[in-house]
Amino acid sequence: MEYVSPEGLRLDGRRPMEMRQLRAEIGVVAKADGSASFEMGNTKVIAAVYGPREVQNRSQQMSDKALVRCEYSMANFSTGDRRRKPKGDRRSTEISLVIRQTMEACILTHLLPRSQIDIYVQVLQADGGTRSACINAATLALADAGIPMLDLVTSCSAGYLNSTPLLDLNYVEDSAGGPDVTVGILPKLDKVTLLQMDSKLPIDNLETVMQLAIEGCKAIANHIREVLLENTKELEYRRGV
Amino acid sequence: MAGKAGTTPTTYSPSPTTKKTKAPLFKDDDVDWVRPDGRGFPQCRPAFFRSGAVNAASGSAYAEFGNTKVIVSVFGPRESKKAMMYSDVGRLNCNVSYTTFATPTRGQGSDHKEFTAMLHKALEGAIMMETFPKTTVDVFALVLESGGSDLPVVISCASLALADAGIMMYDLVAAVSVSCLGKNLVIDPILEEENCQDGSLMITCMPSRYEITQLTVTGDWSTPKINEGMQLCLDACAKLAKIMRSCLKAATDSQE
Amino acid sequence: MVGLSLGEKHFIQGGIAQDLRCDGRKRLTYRPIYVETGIIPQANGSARVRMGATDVIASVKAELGRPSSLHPDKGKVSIHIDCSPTAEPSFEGRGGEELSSELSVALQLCLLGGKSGAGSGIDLRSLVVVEGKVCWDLYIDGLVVSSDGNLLDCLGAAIKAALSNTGIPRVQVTADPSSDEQPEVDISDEEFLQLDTSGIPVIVTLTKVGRHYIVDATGEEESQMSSAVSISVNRQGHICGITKRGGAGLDPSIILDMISVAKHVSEQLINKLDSEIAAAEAEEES
Amino acid sequence: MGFPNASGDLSSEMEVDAFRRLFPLQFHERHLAESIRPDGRPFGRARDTSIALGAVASANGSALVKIGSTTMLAAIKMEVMTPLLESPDEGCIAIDFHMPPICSPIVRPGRPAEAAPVVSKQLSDTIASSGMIDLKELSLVSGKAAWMAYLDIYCLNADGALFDTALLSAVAALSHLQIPAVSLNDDGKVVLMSEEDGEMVAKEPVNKEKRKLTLKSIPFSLTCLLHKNYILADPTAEEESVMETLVTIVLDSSSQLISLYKPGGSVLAYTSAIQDCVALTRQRVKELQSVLDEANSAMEVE
Repeated sequence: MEYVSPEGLRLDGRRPMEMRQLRAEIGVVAKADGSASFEMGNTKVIAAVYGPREVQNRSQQMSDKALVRCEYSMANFSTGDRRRKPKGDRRSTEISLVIRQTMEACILTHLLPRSQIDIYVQVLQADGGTRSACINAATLALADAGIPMLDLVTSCSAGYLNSTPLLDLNYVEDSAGGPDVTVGILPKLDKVTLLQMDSKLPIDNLETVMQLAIEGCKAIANHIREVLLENTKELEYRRGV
Repeated sequence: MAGKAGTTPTTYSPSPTTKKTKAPLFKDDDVDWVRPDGRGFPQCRPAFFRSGAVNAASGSAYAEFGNTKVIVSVFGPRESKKAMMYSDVGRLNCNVSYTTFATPTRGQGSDHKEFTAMLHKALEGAIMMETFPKTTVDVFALVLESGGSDLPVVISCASLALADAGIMMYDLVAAVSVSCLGKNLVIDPILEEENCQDGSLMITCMPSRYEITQLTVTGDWSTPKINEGMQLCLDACAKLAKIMRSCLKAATDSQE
Repeated sequence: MVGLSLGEKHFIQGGIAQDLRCDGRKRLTYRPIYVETGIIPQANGSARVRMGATDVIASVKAELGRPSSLHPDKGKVSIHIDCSPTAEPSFEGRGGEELSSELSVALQLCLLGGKSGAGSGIDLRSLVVVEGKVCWDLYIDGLVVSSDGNLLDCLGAAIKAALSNTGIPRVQVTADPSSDEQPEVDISDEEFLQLDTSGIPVIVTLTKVGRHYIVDATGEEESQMSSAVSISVNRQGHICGITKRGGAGLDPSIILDMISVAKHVSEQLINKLDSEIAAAEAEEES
Repeated sequence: MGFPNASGDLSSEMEVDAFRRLFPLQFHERHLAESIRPDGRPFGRARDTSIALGAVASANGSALVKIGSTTMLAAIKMEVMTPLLESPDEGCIAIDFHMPPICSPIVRPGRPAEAAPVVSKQLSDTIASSGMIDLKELSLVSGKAAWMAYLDIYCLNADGALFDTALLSAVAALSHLQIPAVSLNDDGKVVLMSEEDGEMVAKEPVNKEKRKLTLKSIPFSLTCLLHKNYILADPTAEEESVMETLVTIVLDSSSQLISLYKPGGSVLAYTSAIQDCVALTRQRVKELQSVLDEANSAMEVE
């Protein structure tokens, strides 16, 4: 199947290096300590952060740092075919773990000993790149909750189909069986914290695909920073400063 | 032979030969149709209760309304699960399950979550939870055979089992449902009637206190009809409670 | 969990007794309702409804299925609700299942009518393609994103909005339906049929706090309730379902009084909701 | 009540119930020394046994069996299946033993009792090895259709001797089983013949002759409890929990040994003890056979 037309357009009309439309909103769940929704094209996720708060299960308490937990769940209507998905299947356990490890690396957990931070991500619509969208939403929610972090973590995926590197794969491209590289970076420090890839990819191309994904991450970081800034300004305005 | 059961081929229960559509149970405006078991509309099936059916339990009861046969055991008050936090009032834990042969087609014999939740809600208002702090009372019901109005029978039977176990209650809980078929209200419907009902109303109440602990209504009801249905149920509940009370009395008399 | 001090509890109860609640509402006033439709493009219909900090999403998916042998002339509708842990940390893992199933059952009772389909808000007959052979199965999925009380009313409203937003593809029967074989059907991807949603009831939950009852209780108010009765009423003022929550017993006369209050409140709610849905639809189209 | 100062025998100082709960072993041993059991039975006697057939209207065959207060409900539902390739003219029986949470305080919802699968397996093995049922009788159309008999046994009240009661209820339900009359329709599917139009339909029922199973050699069992030199027949749950060594013996109606089962326990079962148990079982088989015959003839009278 042709994923990139001779004119250089992808199935959804994007160019190979083009990202889908980003939309982010802060404070979507009123009762959470921090929350955000993040959209990449048709992929839409919500993240809510509760904490830092008392550790629920005493035996997990750590005296030198905070406990970070994460749960990833998909809504029944999030995919094209309606399916009842049992909670805690392998895929969601794996993604929960990836998100938790990624976020844990950038939260300054040593500043919050004997406490617990819960990150809940809920996928409302899945159209490829849910992993990245979840990490981006979680970053925003953590920032909204005022949890100290080394830096924002942003994530983006890139693939390689029809011998063209493609940024931000959607579901159709993702399920084409080509390589799918998900990268998470700390943009200010310019460090990669997450790198996942499945399927085969010649080692020479990895560099370019990864670079593309990193560029994507940086673009997302800029967007997220703008959103946060705007949100802060709004808060400032409301306070009457 | 039975060892092969693990690799059981798919089975089906044979259906009746003639696929003729069954004559409808009643015709829309026909006021004088007869109920399949010959009862009058406001007439309940004869109710049979017996307490103390299971001797391993703290209290138990068996109820039989026509073909609906239910057995309920009560355990406790006993230690709550370890994971539970301290609570200065008691806990009520319910479970309703069906046998595999309870329904006309062979079922899985699994737990009935909806009924479990309903049973819990119907009973919690009647039990004096503060009399057994830190502990749990377990109410387990098994529907041996389903013949319609299963939930009301389970609830009434459970309250009898609670009384048999000596759990403090404000009053016995009696439950009755009515089905709306066309223009008629029929009380204590059987399975056939439930399958073609237009609406149903179930009341569980504490007759001596004249309080409703649980109420569910489905289908299209006008206000006067709700009034009528509720009154019908409340009257029947009062009668049912009398039968339940006499069953308890007989049990204590025989003990003495 | 709502952790309230004794003073806060008294404040809430006192306010309700004096017909002035914490957020300035009267006992029988709803919070503002925001409706957004068509938010899940993959579904046949979807809506998001917010009442204060309560935020729910409902989606409708239609699939072709076989009618049950008991009711060959009717389609099937099922409702399933999920509670996301984003709304409440205690919904993590399997923690939300109990509430999810309670809400699903209550919504089925209130919206789908009796077993024969009478009193159902959705005309099940309109879902049949070939009698006894092919019908539409509607799968209604709800998701609680954020919860601050009154989930049932909010979900009911979201389902009503999602159903008004639902387009069911027109179906052409190509093969001869008289034979015993399953007829072949051709699903159009251009023409859609709108569901008639005028008969779908709204759910009004009256929460009893002290001696009074209030509509649209917030989470804090719900923690003070002794019992709550959810009544679904359609446009004709007919009762389509009642469920009761909370343990305490109620006198039958109070229930009858609640029913009449609910009927009165439902009129305003239906009008308000209909205009919100219409506005949301208009916005989506523009 | 005074405070006991000697740690030895407290029985004279305590109420009977308290003694029974605190020192169950001593309580039972003192009974045994008097050659009587707490419920008043002599050692070798089993509890009263009753069988009620046809307790479940929605099943094809059913029985409610009580041994003492242990109560079990067995019911059979017949469904049609395509026979397995290796045995085209045989039906199948699937036996399942359930211990729902109502029957005993040790069972809780979602946490099934350990005993249930054990008894299930024992039952299937026993019924298979007894050769009681000829699976060929369950065949309808060779290679096309055969009966699958689902035999489900529910324990309603668990008070010892679970296997004995389960086996008896299974046997009783099988003897009560009425196989429905069926015929083949045009599609080769098996359909039920309803009573009223059975005459009018031209098709012959496929199983005209085979409406009841012939039970060849019926297995009966007795569980005995070995403690020191005593042999107690048909123990209650309390006796089972206090004294560990159980021996279950299954004999068929012609007193052939079908199976013998001794799950661990501290006391070694000597050959002589086993011999005694077999003798007790032999007596018991006669009793059970007559109880079953009575129940069956009572059904016929109706």
